[in-house]
Formats: sequence, structure tokens, C-alpha cells
Amino acid sequence: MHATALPLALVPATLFALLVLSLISVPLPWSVSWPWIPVLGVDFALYVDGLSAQFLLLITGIGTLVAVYGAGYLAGDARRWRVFALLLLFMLAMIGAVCSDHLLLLFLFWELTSVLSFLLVGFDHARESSRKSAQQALLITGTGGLFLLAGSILLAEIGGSYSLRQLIAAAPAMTDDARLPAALTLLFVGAFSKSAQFPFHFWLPNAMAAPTPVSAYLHSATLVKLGVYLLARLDAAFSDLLFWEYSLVGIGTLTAVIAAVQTVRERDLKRILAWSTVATLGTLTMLVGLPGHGAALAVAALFFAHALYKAPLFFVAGNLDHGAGTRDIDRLTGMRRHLPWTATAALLAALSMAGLPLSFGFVAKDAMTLAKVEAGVFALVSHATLFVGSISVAVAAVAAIHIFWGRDNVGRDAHPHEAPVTMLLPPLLLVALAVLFGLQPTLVDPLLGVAAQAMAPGFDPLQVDSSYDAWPVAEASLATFGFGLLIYLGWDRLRTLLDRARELDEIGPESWYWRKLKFVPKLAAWLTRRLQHGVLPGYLLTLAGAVTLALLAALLVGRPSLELPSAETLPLPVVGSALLIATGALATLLVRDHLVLLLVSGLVGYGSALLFLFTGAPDLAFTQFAVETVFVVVAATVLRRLRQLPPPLQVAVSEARWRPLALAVSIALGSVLSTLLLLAAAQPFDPQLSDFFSAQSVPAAHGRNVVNVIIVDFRALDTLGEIAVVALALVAALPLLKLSRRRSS
Amino acid sequence: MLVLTPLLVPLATALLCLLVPPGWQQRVSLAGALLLLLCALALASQVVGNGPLTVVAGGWPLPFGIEFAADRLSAALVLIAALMLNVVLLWQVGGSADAAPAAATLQPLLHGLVAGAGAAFVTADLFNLYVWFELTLICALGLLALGGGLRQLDATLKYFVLNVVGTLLLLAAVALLYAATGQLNFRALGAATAQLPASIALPLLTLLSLAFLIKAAAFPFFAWLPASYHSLPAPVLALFSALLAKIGIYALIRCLSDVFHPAPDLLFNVLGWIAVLSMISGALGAAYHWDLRRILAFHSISQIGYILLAIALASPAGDAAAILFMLHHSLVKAALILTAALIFHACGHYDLRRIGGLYAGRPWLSLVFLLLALSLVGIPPSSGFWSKFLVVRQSLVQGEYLWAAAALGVGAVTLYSMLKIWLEAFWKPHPDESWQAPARHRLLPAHAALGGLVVLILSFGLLPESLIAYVMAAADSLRGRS
Amino acid sequence: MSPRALLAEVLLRILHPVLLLASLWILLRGHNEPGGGFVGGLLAVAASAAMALTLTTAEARQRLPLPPPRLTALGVLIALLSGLPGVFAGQPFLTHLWVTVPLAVTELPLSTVMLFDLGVYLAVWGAVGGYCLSLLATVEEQQ
Amino acid sequence: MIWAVALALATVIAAGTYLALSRDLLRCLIGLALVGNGINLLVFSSGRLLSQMPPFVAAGAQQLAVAANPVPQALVLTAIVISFIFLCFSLVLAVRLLQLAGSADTAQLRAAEPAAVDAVKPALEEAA
Repeated sequence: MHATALPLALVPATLFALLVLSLISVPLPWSVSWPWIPVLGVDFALYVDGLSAQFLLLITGIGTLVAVYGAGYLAGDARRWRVFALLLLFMLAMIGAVCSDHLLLLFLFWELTSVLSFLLVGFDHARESSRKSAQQALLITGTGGLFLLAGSILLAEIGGSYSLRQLIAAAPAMTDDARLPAALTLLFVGAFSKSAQFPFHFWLPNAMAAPTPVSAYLHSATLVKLGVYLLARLDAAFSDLLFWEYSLVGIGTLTAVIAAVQTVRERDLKRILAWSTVATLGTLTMLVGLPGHGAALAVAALFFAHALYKAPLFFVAGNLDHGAGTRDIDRLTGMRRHLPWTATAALLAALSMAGLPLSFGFVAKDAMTLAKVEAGVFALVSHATLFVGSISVAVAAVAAIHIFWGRDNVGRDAHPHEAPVTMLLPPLLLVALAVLFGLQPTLVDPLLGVAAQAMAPGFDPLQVDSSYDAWPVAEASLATFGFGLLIYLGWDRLRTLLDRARELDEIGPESWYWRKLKFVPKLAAWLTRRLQHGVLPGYLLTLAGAVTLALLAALLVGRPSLELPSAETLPLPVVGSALLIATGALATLLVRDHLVLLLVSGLVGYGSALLFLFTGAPDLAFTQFAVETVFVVVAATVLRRLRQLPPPLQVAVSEARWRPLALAVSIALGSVLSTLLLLAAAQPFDPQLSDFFSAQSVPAAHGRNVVNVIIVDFRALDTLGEIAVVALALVAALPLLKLSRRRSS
Repeated sequence: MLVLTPLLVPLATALLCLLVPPGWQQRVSLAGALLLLLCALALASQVVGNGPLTVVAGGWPLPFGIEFAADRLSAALVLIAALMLNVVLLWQVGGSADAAPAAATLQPLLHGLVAGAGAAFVTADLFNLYVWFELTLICALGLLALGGGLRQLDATLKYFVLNVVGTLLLLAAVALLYAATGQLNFRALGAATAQLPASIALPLLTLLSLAFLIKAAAFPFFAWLPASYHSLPAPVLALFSALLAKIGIYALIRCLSDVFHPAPDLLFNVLGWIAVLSMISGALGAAYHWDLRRILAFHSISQIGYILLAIALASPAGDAAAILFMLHHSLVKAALILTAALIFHACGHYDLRRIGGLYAGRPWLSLVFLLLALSLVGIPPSSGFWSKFLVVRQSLVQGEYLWAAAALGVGAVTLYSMLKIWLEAFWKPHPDESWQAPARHRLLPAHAALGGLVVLILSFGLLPESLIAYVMAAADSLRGRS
Repeated sequence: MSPRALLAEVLLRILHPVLLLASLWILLRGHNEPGGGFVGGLLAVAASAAMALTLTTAEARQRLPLPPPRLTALGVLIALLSGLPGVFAGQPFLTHLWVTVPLAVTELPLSTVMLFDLGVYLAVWGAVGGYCLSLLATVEEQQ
Repeated sequence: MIWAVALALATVIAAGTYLALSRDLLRCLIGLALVGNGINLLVFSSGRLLSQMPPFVAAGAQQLAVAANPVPQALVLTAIVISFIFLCFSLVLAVRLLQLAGSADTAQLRAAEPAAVDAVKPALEEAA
């Protein structure tokens, strides 16, 4: 009944087997493409060359082992199916990402890996810290993804294609474009955030909230390598640019050094491993930035070596957690007796991590040293890598010696025990491979060769073997090793020293992140409370003010020639009714009582009715007169007789400080609209519509009241809409009317 | 005749709902909604097959009669309206997830709202458009006031006051345009405004755009939307967010393509910044709030900003992006609101501070929310991604780097607020430890409605080819490009 | 009941049908003379409102042919349907048809236009009347 | 004549806007009605006020002689009825709000958007 999820490991295992078989039988590169969205030029285009193939092997191979390990690690946990589903989906997304030839396709899978990793990091979501870590991982990689998208679009615009292969081919022509540095910078931000480069590095150690199999898979072998993968993929195109080299070498080295320092400060084994992963990612970025064939080979070798030693070390951390109940290195010593197989795996993985001979780590370190020599790096970078290498040695020593070989100080009530076989096989298998490849590098040479060739097209895969050279390497190794041992011995003292410099954290990017995260709700609250304050007169004032301002601006920009209609003789009745309207309107501002206000406002309506009557619109006059009367009578009755109505407020605008503004906006709005009327009326009038209606009313529509004919025939659709409004207005008010009656009765 | 069905079918259904005995109301309503959906599908296929359809009411010659015209843009929006009406009514059938109160006036008002929106999408006459704006407004008010509580009435009042200003400005703009040109038909107006001196054309265009921007809830006119939407029952809210602001945007597109063409660059420039401010204030408003409905309402403003930004790009690709974004947003936002209603059903609250534990308690709901939220954020392959991609790409191509940066930056804030919902509602343990997800009885219609929407949204995300081709063709027929 | 109120009631009972007839007359002549559905409908509303003010709203409500919501809905539906005969005749929606019915002495011109205007009349009467009566009913129940 | 109308409508719109900006609920609604009234005047005068003759075709004639422009009249008729029915709706709404809220002050009317008490978070409402 143990490890019921074990059969799921068959999925990645099958993929791995298929991949190996195909690699043996079908020569690289492979490519396949289906049209997906032809209108946008988006194809489902996949392309597998040496670099992709190397990643595919790691993704499926380590994926298989993670699945086996996870089946043991999560045995009995009810949530394991969800984790496995997410892990398998993640594997597919990774496969898609490293095979995509189309930038948008790459982006698609890239974002999918971010989202899936978010869900996996938040595995233990009942704990707030887990949720925060997951949120941090997604916010950083997700935002980075947006930069990647912008960079991709810009790059595609410059290069005229979304196909990575075509972009790489077109790269020489792109270097002249002024937008290229911007595009590359955007891509860098995307890649750096994914691969935990400075200043985004801090999310990775925090993501250790994930279950250990997830960390082993995502946070050392696959997900975090994706950013470096993208850079390596584009290396063939831009490695000659100084901008490319300086950015990558600079940021990569800086990341590696910072991460190396942070490593020493940690007590949690998983976090120590995470920081050392960040250091490796920095080194990889630096190597991608270095020009030359050797650098390409070093990248390929380090990719491979890191996967072979870091995943087992994560497994070891998981086994300790599982068997001893802690990952705190201060409490873990002498575990050799309790977890002998885990200790073996740890020792062998540490050999590789420290870059000692007889391990594949040694081969990788060899390639790195040669690459640096070939590229002729600055001394600063050289020293930095030496330092980072020493820390690796120290970490390796902590993992292999400190934890397993020291004094056994396990208490009586703790019973550390060895992990089940499902959790031992994966690390042992990986370290065995590391030793095998360390002894016989030629076994993997073809793989490294084609991968390097993808990054440096001039590289001849057959020359891998001859590019190893032992002497300068041995020299460097010795220095690293010695220095690393010193750090290991002084680990505790160094940690105390670094803890004293804690104040420096306050200016680091992580505290910047937390400050910004707190700042977002603050800013949101500040802005939203100003815009959406909940006070109706304020809303209306904003609205009216903005409208008035916009109209004034439009009038000023247009600079009208002030062509106003000429003043004709004004018939007395018209002037009289206009005056009545204006007087009524002004009078409303002075009255206080609601009832009087209603009656006074009626003056405006009656004035309009009179105006209509005197300007040839009897139907309008009657309608206006009728609606005004009905409204005033009914409203007055209701207002007068209805008890429990609160008294009216004092004056028009109660808040004194808004009164001048309200007055200004009101006057301006009235003036602007009437100015617009005058301006529009000064235009020559096109009587086309009225002429047609006047001419056709009797012959075509059989009616002599032209207005009525327009209403019921020429423009009957307006009227249909209007009576629909009228009818539904009653329907809309029915519940209120009913409630009102029920309540009052 | 088919062109008139977006008006006639829902209007007749609304009236019949009032006339038939109460027991028949629901049947009539559902039948009317289905018929509308069929008509909308027929309209869309006709438009795709034979090009734009037009009819002049009363058979009068143009520009004298009132013309109804359906092109691809209209047909797509009518289809969305019909679809959403069906979803909402299905949700309402005996549903228990924050359904609207079963008042006798609910069905007529819903159909009336769709009738107004549908007619606004097909009319080609400016004054007629005003009438349909009023029809949607009064139905919206009726639906807002349906609950009858102080909260609903406060929301109704704010909605009423601010929207009435919009319709009054529209009426003023119609009148002034008639005064200046003597025309009311879109195309006749388009020909006439081209002859107007800029000094008068610009203020008139500004006035018309302002009216539509108020309706579209753009910055700084959006106060009515977050002030009122959250007081609505979920299905009605879904319909509102799918239709109402879209009418304003649609009218703006029509105004800029048919009535005033070519509009001055200055206007598009200003529109672009209005869009950016809408995007930012909407996204920050969503980040501020903790009530699911308020978060979603503010998101609408931000998404409207994206649509306006696409319009401001003033290019075929920009217009295509705007149309795609409108369709995407209608569907996804409605689906998210319905998801929120299911969350409400499970937890009894909309406020994130009072809910939690749904990842374990409601795994399928979690998955649905996740997919929809990712679409809203614009994670591929989703309808939201393709919409956002078109906007950003076009901004970059046209050298509007600041706009593109704003679009992407707001995407990050959107991610933040969607993450907040996820962390609080799904991952956080429920604040009440004794809480148990309630039984799921009487949720079948709701699940069916939401499930249908989600399938549609997913297929738009995964296989967007035909949709994108459609909107590109739709954009090509705008702005006198036909 | 005071004599004045009695007088008002009697007057109104006589006046109410007269007002309604007048409103119908205004409706029918509207196509050629001032008047039409709106004006006629508003006059009918005035009749109902006067009744509600002097007598009771219940009384006024009884004198409506249908309850207000259904009355107004029927009005809009009639207006909508008046556009359909044209459609069946192969014309666009809202194309009005005219027929002349020969009667013994004179001719009666009938048209879908009249139907449309009748719809307007009923819609206005029902909706505005419904508002007035319901609002006044609120007041009544207060007293 | 258009000058007289322009003056009247400027006054009505200005006064209406000022009233609408009031905190008093009924003033606000009556103000909006006044603005609507002003806009109706705008619509009415949009067709030029050239003649005072009503647009009726004389009995027996086929065409309209010189008369006022019938188009804006038809539009205004529609607009008047619509603004009237909205006014009715707003009256019902106002009466109900006054009954429920017990105050005519719209600035105090915060039921839909309660004021926040927390420094960064909005008010926590009870479930409806």
C-alpha cells in the first residue's frame, strides 16, 4: 500500500525512453510545425536541437526520478494526486518551452510553468508563509513574463519573425536597430526573474516552502533553468554584442557572489541548497555571456553536472526531513548511522558539487576554467568565481561531512530512520551516474557537444574530448578546494559575522519587494478613496467639471471664428416666454421648501410650453403643459401629504468650500452648451430631412399633421422605443411603489 | 427583418411577460431568449456570408427613415447579448446561487435591457441610438432597484444621476449635430461632418465622445459603475457587465468610424491617456477592495481602459484588438461574476475577509476560477492573452511605448488582485473553523450555465483563429475602410 | 360626505367618460390636426388622475380597461404588431398599410398607423396613469 | 429668436446643474429635470426657429407651405415624454429613499459605499 502513486512515474519514464531511442535513431535537429493561428502568424512550431535535447533528457529523466521519489515522500498524503497532476502538467509545459521555436509559444509554456510552480509552491497553503512565498514567486516570475512578452514582440518586430531560428539567422542585420538594446533588456528582465538572478534572486529560497520533490524538480533542475535556457538559446544570435556580454557577465557574477554569501547565513539545509542553486544559476548566466566556444561547452557541462548533484542533494534534504524531522543543520549531525544510504548519496553528490576528481562536477569545473581562460575575463570575475566555487565546496562539506559524520547527538525520544527505497533509489542512481560520467566523460561528450553547438554554431561536437586540459584546472581546483575547506571550518564564525551585517538587508531587493507589496494596497487605498469616495454630489461635480473642461478645451483648440447667428427681431411672446423660463430657473435657486421648489420649477416647464406654442409647435406645447401639470399636481400631493419625509436641507450646495466651484461649473456648462448651439446654428442649415417630410407627409403617409406623421410613420421606430421606455419605466418602479405602499400601510 | 430581431424579439418577450399569467412568465421568457439566440446566430451567419445587412423602417429612402444595419461588429455584440441573456435566465431557473429575487418585473426588465442593447448595436441613426440608450437605462434602473433595500436604492440613485447626465449630453450632441448638419443617419452625418469647419466639428465630436465615455465608465466618469454594480444579484450583474459599458464603447467606435471620420489625432491622443488612467485607476481600485463583486467591478474599468487604448491606436489592428477585447471581456467577466456567486453560495459572503478554504472544499470551482482569472490577467493560451497581445503589440508597433508599458504594468496589478482572491478565498483556511461547504442542491442550472460559458471561453483561448479572423474582418469594415 | 365633495363626485362621474371620449377623439384626429397618441394619452391620464384625486384611487383603477402594467404593455405590443402587417406584405417593418372600408354612406379609412397611434395612447395612459394612481395610493394609505 | 432661446437654455442648464450638485436629494433630482428641460429647448431650436406657423398641411394641399421645422418638434416630443417618465421614476425613488434613509442629504447616503474605518482596507460589510 506504500507509494500508491508510483505507477505515475511511468509517464515520464516512457517519455524518457522514447526520447533516448529517438536520439539514438534520428539525427538532430528535429522540427515540426502545425499552423495554429495563421491570421496572427502563430504556428505550433517545435524545434529540437542539441540544447533542447539536453534539457529534454533532464526534464524527463529527473522527472521520472522525482515521480518515484515523490511517490514515497507523499505516500499517504491525501493531496498527492493533485501534486502529481500538477507535476506532470509542469513537465509537459517544460517540454513545450524548450522545444518551442515560436516566441509566443515559448511565452505560453513559460507562463504555464510559472502558474504551475505557483500552485506547487503553495502546496502547504494553510500556512501564511507558504502563501506569501507562492505569491512572491508568481508575482516576480509573472511580472517578469510581461517583460518577456514585450521583449519578444519588440524583437519580433525588429527581426520580422517570431521564429527563434529565423531570428537567430537574422541577428546580424538586427544589430543596427536602435530598439535592440531595449528589446534585449526586456528579455533579460524576463529571463533573470525566472532564473532568480539579481535583483530577483530572493524568490527562489522562499519557494522552498514547496514539498521537497517539487523543489528538487522545479527549483534546481528545470523551472529555474528556463531563463538561462532562453539566454543560451539566443546566445548564438547576440554573443558578439558587448551589451550582451557585459550585462550577462555582470549580473551573473553579481548574483553568484550575493547568493554565495547568503548561503552561509542559512541554517535550513533546503535554503542552503537553494542559495547555492542561485549561485550556480548566476555562474551559468555569466558563462552564457562569455564569448567563445569553450563557454558554450561549459554551459552545457554545468547544466548537466548541476542536475546530477543538486537533485540528489535535495532528495537527501527530503530524506533527512522525513527521517529525522528537521532540516536545521545545527541539529543534524552524525546521521550516518541512522541514514546510511542517504549518507552515501550525499557524499557522492558532494564530491561532484565540490568539483573533485572522479566526479562529473570535475569535468564541468574543468570546462568552466578553460572557458574563462579562453574568453580572457576580468580578474574581478575570475576571483568572484573562485569565491563562489569555494562556497560550493563548503556547502558540499556541510551536506556530506557535517550532517552525517559529526558527533551523534540525537536525543532519546527522537528516532531517526532511513527513508524507504523509493526515496533512496533516485538519489543513488543520480550520484552513480555522476561518478560514471566523471570517470568516463566520453559517454556524454556527444550530448554536450551538440548542446554547445546550438549555442555556438561554429563549435565542432567532435572536439569536445580534446578540449579538456588538466593543468590549469587542477591549479584552480586546488585553490577552490583549500579555500572552501577553510570556509567550512569557519562556517559558524562566518555566519555570526554575517548576521551582524543584517542591517544591509534593509536596502536589499527583498526588503524592497516587501515594501512595494505593502505599498500597493496603500496606494490603491489612497487613490480609490479619492476617486470613489461614495458621495454623490462629489461624483457629479467631478463629472460635470470634467465635461465642462473638455468642452472648453475643445472650443479653445478649435478657435472658432465666433460666427454667431445674426440677431433678428425678437417677437414679444417668444421673449416673454424665454424670460419666464429664465426667471423660473433662477428662482429655484432661492427657495428652500421642497413644495415651493416644485412649483417654481414648474414655471420652467410652463414657460417652455408657451415658447413652443408661440413658435409653431402646438402639439409640443400641449404635451409639455400636460406633463408639467400632471407631475406638479401628483408630486405636490405626495410631498405635502406624505408623513415621515425628512425636511429639506438649507441651501443648494451645502458644503461651503465647494460652492464657488459648483457655481463656476454650472455657469460654464450652461454657457458652453448655449454657445455650441449658437455656433451650430450659425452653420448653413441643410433642410433635406424637413423638406422631404413636408413634401411626402400627405402624398406618401396620408397625414396633414407633419409632426404626428413623423412620430407614427417616418420615424416610428423612435416612438416605439419611446413607448417601450415609458412602459418599462412603470415596470421598473412597480416594486418600489408596492413596497412603499406596503410599508406605509 | 433579421436585422430588427435584436430589438423586436426581446421587446415582444418583455411585453408578453407582462401580459401572460404569472405561471407562464418563465416559459415565455426562456422561449424568447432562445429565439433571440437563434436569430442572433442567423444574423451573424448572414453577415459573415453576405456582408452587412440593412433595413430602413417603414421602407423610406435614406437618409430619411431610421436605418438598422448589422455588420460583423454589431452581429458579434448582439450574439454576446443573446448568449448572456440565455446564461442568466438559465442561472435564474430555480437557482440558489445569489439568484435575483423572483419578482414579477424581473423577466420583462431583463428582456427590455437586452432589447435596448440589441437595438443600440444595430441602429444606424443617432437620435434612435439615444432612445435605445434610454431604454437600457430605465431597465437597468429597474433591475438595480429590484431588491428595494436602502443599499440597492442608494446604488440606483447614483447610477441614475450619473447616467442621466450621460444621456442628456448625448441628446444635446444629437441636437447640435442636427443643427450643424441637418442629418441624423450615421452615414449621412459622416458625409456632412466632413464638410464642417474644425472649429465646430471638434467641440461636437468632444461632446458626443464625452457622452459615450460616461456610458463606457471611462476615467474620470466611472463612479457610477463601482457605486452600483455590487448591489446587484449575480446573474443580473453578469448581464450588466457584459452589456452596459459595452454599449458606450460600441457607440464610441461607431461615432469615430461612421459619424466623424477621420477624427482628429488630438482626440485619439487624449483618448489614449484617458484609457491609461482608466486602466490604472480600475486596477488599483480592484487591488484596494476585498469584496469579490467590487473587485470585479473595478476590473471592468481597467479592462475598459484596455479597449479604449486599442481604439485610441486608430488603426485596423487596434480596432480588431478592441473588438476582440470587448467579446473576451463580456464572456470572462460574466463567468467570473457567476463564479463569485458560487463562492458566495459556498461561503455565504462575498468579502474575502470572511471566506476561505475553497481549494480543498470546492476543487472544480477552484479550477474554473483559476482558468478565468488567468484569462483576465492575460496568461496564454486564453482569450485574454490574445486580446492583450494584440493591444500591446499594436502599441509597440506604433511606437506608443508608454501606452504599452501601462498596459503591461496594469497586467501586473491585475495579477496581484487576482492572486489576492486566490490566496484569500481558496488557499486561506476558512476563518470559521467549523465551516463546512454546504450541500450543492439546486445548483444544476447554475453549473450548466457557468460550464457552458467556461467551455466557450476555453475554446476561444485555445482555438482563436476563427474569432481573430472575424474581428479583423470586422475592424476592416470600420472607419470607411470597406 | 360634504355637499361640495358630493357635487365634485357627481360632476366627475359625468366628466370622466367625457374626458375619455375627448382623449379618443384627440387620438383619432391626430394624424391631420393637432393631437395624437401622446396628447390623447395624457388627457386620459388627466381623467384618471382627476378621478383619483377627487374620489379614490381604487375607483380610478377600476375604470381603467386593464391594470396599468398590462395596459401599457398591451399598448406597446399593439404598436409593435402594427408594424408586422407590412412585413407580411413584403415591406420592411413599420411600413404602414392603408385600406378604405366602404360603408353604406361614407368611406372609413383604416390603417396600421391608427393602430400604432392607439398603441402609443394606451402605453402612455397605462404607464403615466399607473404612476399617478400608485403614488396617490401611497398618500391615501397614509391618511 | 435663437438668441432668446440660447439665453433661456443657458440659464436653465446653469441653474439646473447647480441644483443637481446640491446635497439635498429633491433639489438634485429637480435640478436634473431642469437640465433635461434645457436640453429639450436645445433640441427644439436645433432646426432653426424660422417660422411661427405650425407644420400642418392645409386641407386639400399636397405639401407643407412655409412653417416651423417639424423634425425637431418630433424629436422633442419624444424627449419630453422620456424625460417626464424618468422624472416620475426619480420621484418614486426619492420618496422611497427619503422614507428609508430618513434624511434628504445625499452626502450622508452611504449605504452602497460605506465609509472605510481601516487605514488601507475598505469597510467590512455584513452580508446582504
